[in-house]
Amino acid sequence: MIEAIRSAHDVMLERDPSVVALGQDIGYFGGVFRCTDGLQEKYGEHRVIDAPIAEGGIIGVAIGLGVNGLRPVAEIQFADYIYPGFDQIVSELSRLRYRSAGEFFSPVVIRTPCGGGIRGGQTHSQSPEGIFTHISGVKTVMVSNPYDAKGLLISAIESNDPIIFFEPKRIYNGPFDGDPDKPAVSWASHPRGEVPEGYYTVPLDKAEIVQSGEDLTIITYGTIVHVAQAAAKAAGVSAEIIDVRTLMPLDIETLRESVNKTGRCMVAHEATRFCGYGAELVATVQKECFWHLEAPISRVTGWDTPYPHAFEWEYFPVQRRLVDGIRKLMEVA
Amino acid sequence: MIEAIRSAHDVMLERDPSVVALGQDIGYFGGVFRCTDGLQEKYGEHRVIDAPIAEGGIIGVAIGLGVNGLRPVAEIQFADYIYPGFDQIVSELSRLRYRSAGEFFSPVVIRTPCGGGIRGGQTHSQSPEGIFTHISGVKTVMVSNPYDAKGLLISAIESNDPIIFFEPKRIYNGPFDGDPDKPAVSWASHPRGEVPEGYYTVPLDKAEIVQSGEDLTIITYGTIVHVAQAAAKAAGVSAEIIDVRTLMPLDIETLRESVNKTGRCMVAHEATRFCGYGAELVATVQKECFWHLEAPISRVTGWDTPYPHAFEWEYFPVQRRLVDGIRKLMEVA
Amino acid sequence: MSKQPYLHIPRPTARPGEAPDFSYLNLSPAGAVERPPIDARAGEIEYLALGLVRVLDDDHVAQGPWDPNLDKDTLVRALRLMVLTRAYDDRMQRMQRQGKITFYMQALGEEAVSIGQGLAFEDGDMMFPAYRNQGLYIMRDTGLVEMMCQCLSNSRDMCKGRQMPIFYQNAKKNLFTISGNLATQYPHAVGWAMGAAIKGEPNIAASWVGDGSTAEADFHYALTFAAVYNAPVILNVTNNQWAISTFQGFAGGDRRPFAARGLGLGMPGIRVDGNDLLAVYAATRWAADRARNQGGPTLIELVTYRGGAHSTSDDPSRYRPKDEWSSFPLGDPVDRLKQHLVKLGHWSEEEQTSLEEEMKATVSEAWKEAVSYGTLTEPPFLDVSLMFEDVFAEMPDHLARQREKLLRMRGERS
Amino acid sequence: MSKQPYLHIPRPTARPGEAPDFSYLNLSPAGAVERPPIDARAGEIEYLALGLVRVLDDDHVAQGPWDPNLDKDTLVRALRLMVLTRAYDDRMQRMQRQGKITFYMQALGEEAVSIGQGLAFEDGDMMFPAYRNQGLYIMRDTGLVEMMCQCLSNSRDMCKGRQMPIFYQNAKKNLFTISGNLATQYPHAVGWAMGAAIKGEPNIAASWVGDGSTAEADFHYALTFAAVYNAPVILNVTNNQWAISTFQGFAGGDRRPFAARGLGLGMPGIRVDGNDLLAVYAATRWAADRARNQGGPTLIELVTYRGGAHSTSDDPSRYRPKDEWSSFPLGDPVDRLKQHLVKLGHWSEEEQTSLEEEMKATVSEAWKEAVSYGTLTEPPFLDVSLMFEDVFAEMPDHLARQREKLLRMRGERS
Ligand SMILES: Cc1ncc(C[n+]2csc(CCOP(=O)(O)OP(=O)(O)O)c2C)c(N)n1
Ligand SMILES: Cc1ncc(C[n+]2csc(CCOP(=O)(O)OP(=O)(O)O)c2C)c(N)n1
Ligand SMILES: [Mg+2]
Ligand SMILES: [Mg+2]
Repeated sequence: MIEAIRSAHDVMLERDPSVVALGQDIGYFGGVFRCTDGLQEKYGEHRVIDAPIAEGGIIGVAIGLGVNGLRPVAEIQFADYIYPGFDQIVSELSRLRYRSAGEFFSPVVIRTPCGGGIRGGQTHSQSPEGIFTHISGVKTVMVSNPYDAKGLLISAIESNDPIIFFEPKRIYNGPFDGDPDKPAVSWASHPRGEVPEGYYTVPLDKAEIVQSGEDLTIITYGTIVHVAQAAAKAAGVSAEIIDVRTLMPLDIETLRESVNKTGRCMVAHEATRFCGYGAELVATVQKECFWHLEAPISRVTGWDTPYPHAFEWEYFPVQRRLVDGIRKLMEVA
Repeated sequence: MIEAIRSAHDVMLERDPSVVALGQDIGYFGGVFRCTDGLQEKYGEHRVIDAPIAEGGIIGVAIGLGVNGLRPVAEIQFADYIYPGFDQIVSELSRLRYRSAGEFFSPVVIRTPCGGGIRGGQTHSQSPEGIFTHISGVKTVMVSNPYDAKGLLISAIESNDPIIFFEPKRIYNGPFDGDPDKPAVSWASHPRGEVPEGYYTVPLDKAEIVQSGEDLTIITYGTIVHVAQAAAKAAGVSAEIIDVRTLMPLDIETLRESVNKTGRCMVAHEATRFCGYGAELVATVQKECFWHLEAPISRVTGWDTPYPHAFEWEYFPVQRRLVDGIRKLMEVA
Repeated sequence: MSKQPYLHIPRPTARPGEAPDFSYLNLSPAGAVERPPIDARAGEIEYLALGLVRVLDDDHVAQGPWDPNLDKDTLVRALRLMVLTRAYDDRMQRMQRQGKITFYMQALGEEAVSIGQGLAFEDGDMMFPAYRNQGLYIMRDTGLVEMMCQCLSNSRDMCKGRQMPIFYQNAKKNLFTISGNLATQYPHAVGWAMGAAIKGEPNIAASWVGDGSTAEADFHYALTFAAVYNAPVILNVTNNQWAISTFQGFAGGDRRPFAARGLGLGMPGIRVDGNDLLAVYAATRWAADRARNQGGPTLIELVTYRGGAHSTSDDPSRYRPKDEWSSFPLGDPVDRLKQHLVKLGHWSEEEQTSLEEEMKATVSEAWKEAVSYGTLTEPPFLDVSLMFEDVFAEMPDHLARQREKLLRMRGERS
Repeated sequence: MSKQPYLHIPRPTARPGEAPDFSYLNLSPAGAVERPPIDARAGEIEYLALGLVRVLDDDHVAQGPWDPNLDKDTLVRALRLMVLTRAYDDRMQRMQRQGKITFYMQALGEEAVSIGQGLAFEDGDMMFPAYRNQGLYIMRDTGLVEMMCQCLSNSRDMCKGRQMPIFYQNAKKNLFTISGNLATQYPHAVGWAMGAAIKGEPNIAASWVGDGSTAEADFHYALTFAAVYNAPVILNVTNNQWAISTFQGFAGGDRRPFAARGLGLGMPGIRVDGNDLLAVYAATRWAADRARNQGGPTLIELVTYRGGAHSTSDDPSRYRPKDEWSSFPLGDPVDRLKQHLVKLGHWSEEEQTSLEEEMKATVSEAWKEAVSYGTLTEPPFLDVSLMFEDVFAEMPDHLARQREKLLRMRGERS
């Protein structure tokens, strides 16, 4: 997925001279996850810019670059470090167009690696998407595979709306089925692991039905897409699995159709549960599909604690927890 | 309610020499909403401290004061200005106890006026509670009347957990029934408008059944508690109205019992809808009360836009919108 | 260990009932501060941050190397703009008192900041103002009617009802949208300036914050990024001595001038008599020329005084002497420029009186027109469905549905 | 308008394959910088921020007014602590490479910062360290075994498995819990110091950040609050020239020393040879004495070099010359103190060798004990229900339910 993200930058830096990337260590070094490797050399230090360690400054300055006609792609090194930039995101980036009645806007994309599963402890593992999806004026995306990552990032860079773009770092190098005891696999054999070379886009307002099924619907995104697939298989059910992809705005139609069909719904994510993004999914689905629901919608998520280093796999919604959740959901008469 | 809040400070500054208050304009001036009026004169400028205009600094420094054994009560002048302090709240205040296995903690209370209805426009009207309720390690409170405000604030100051304490500024001077055309009323005639003089507490983990009823349950908090009461009356239904008060941790029992009894549930708040606190209420209630629900749980909230100055009363969940919501909910066969 | 530990709490020199005391202000006489070449090295011109650049002396005569030698037309234009700004403020303040608008903030006593600095920029330079820079919008011909309509949130409001009064914008004239959140515009200006440099365009950016707002993170971010990338930007601190009820000492202003805040980053600072239009213009012009010649950023502190209340929600008599302004040693910027023009023989008291009348009339006329486009309580009103627009470039489904719902409830859709 | 607009991008003096070049470092000879009295006015001692306080000269002899005249025992103790820190780092780095711990960060080359400064404080002074201050934990007797157990997240982990390796704490010894978020501890230190002053207690606080971290908001907040309230706090910047792959110029360090950052707020700064234990001690002691006598805050910049990789996740050969450290003009702090002791006749190469052996053995022993309490993969493990504790003072119902759920699923509850 790293190569897909790098390629999206490459394509857009090439196509559009107004695209600039900025962030800590992204220039000469190519990024701590190497998502911008070689791009400063290729496009120059005015297009791929190393930034001071000041997330609020990076976002504030990116807004100014955007107001001046550029298309900034800002990297926040870890999603856990996006909070110093929170005020600029909420009070400025998300509000410029509205408060100026369209006279001003700034098409900033903020990319940031999120999620756990790499023994990063509580300050390198967070999934704060649910904080951003509540903010009016900013779109939020979380990717689950290389093909989407590239296509969605290109769409995001081309969009005139500000976008928070989450990249689950656990699946940078390959999908993860939620069983930490299995050896890591690469993207090579995944159907969406292959990334076309040039320009293509994936739309910013469509969820993806990853697999269709009849017994229940699993609504998820990011790393857990892969866990859900493995869990459904292990549980031996015919699950319809939906990768939300763009969390805000939400593609309600796809959810509604699926749950109306299956009558059962499980929502799964890695973030903490209370007031997490899953709460909105549940609230929306119960409203849209109430008369078709055969069981309460259930949530399988991270616990409502920080992400502990030692208990990473007890915290993470591992395959076993999803299997458990699926079984319980199917048991409801 | 201002006097109640002032009194809570007064009682605690008097009782406990480790209590200190800090914030912009709270000292000599007594606060822009006068919640600390006269307290610097009474307790000295080392107990009631005027602070620089730096919300992140105020919270960061309050954490340090707390680590040194003091009990800081920090005022953020408007909830809309809490975001520069977001990183210190999320990454430090909420995490100190956990990450140090209890060796360190800081019992900071952050008080802040929230909500609209005073023509404050988008930067003096926000209700960001749903952002904080998602953060593990911090408790979130929103008050709806003077009695609770004083009792909950005293509990918050005495608590060893960090607490975000929201005060809906629209009801600082009197309850508001959600009809902007009616003249303002004072707290004098409200059953909870009277505040005992000395020390008392209201527990930090209990919702309050504001009125009991049979037809439906309205779960709400803050200003909308009053709007809901008026709306239920106007709609001519027997509504059970629950004031959540402490949003995190949530008193699930009270909600469960009520909705299991009434079979219908409406959630109402002023904040934007998508991923707002109401989503969690819906998700929780649908899970706990699924087999008793006779209709989908509905939400009446602020729209998913910033709070516009001109359309304040079109944005605010006014009485009429709640009446409408109640009727629709009761119509479901 | 000898002294007892003790927390220092800054205290203003005078509180209500006490005699005003501005002895803390370090004043240089007019003409006393040297004017270096624009390519002087930052390390050599630190004195600019510590002294006080002044041109007009006590007799209203221009003195010394910073005298910009402005011609009569420019000086009269500046005076007219300052008087207009004051007349506008006066009217709007009264309209708020009468309940016609919900809120207002005057720039009373600080008019030379926006007008003097505004005159020093090129049209293509991008301004990121604070809320007390209405003078910039006035001088860049935003139109009084347009500005009033914004304050009225009426059918012609440039913000389509979305902002409180005074949060103007004017993209055509390179005036950014004002934010209610203090200091957030500072890094935007730096980013904009970096963008101009990246594109190789000659325009520079400027931004303003108040003394109190320098404590915010965005002040630090802006200075850091500006210094690191040598961005062509002018960062201004309008030090009007007060931040609501707290005096400038609560932002650290009683130890060192705000102009010195960038010195530790190698960013030059200039401390200017903010009520001396000539000095304000000259310092800004110097910094603009420097920025346009790869000289990078400058921090300018404009020493002035907030003559009025913080806003219409404020009552300054609670925290400062009522007569503080009249004792302010740098006087009133309008009066000082007028006196200078009189001294030069370009102006008379009569002309001043008729100018004030003229501006009052202009404002009155504009007000009449503005209210004809409605107020918050009188039609014509803005279309309520505007509430849902401009959240995004295109309206997503959920907002369209919410709009439908609201309109249906209001009976405007079936 | 003459020069072409151009955005300046800071560049280090050397990249991989190029010859190291430290000509940018402004060095004073040992003994050259004056030592003012601790009650000197901030404005009079700005030179301290611009020069470089050094005691040990090129011949390893102590020179000038900053010589703290430490006795032999103290010097040997300092040397032992530095050698121990290095031995600890070396072992832990290798244990990470062998997969025993998940992550590690060395302080290689920077040992004099923690040890030299740590020696200058009183036990009651509160430390708010950054992640490269393991030396502070070592010198305040946290215990190597305890520290290793933290890194191992094992059954005896002081953090109960909640933090990555190296994020120690030690409340009993007044060492705050280290954060993964850069610079957040800075305002905590200021708040703690304010608290001490409010309570009238004589203790002071100290905190550390790296050069790169000075760009964060918390750096600004801390300096502002410290200056406004004259808080008894020492704020330290460990300038090890690099912040992961970006050199200190990306934090504005190539224009002005970091020690100068507070000058604009009236806060004294001292720039110190961070590899000269005597200078580090002396400057810190001066600032501590000043703080304890109502002199308020001091910003200390410790000029040093990050001898190793940023962390075990980093590969510095990608962005800086491999031999940069060996060309660093301020040398190696361990070697310099050793040479000084040898010069004084207090020490010999043989003693050094045996000290190094001894420390290596001490560390080995500690490691053996530490792993006996388990590792991430070998029992004994921490009880998984600890995951739900300490989120709050008392466990709320929802966490108790989540704990039940997890335990039930793991078959540990029925
Ligand atoms: C982030 C933020 N914090 C607090 C406020 C509330 N507030 C509005 S104006 C003001 C005082 C600002 O003082 P100063 O910067 O000196 O500007 P002045 O009003 O004197 O022009 C405060 C605290 C705000 N608008 N934004
Ligand atoms: C808020 C935040 N942003 C980014 C990071 C990622 N990060 C960890 S260390 C580091 C470099 C810090 O450099 P410096 O402050 O010079 O300290 P040093 O590592 O050199 O000791 C970065 C960017 C972080 N931990 N926290
Ligand atoms: Mg001010
Ligand atoms: Mg460093």
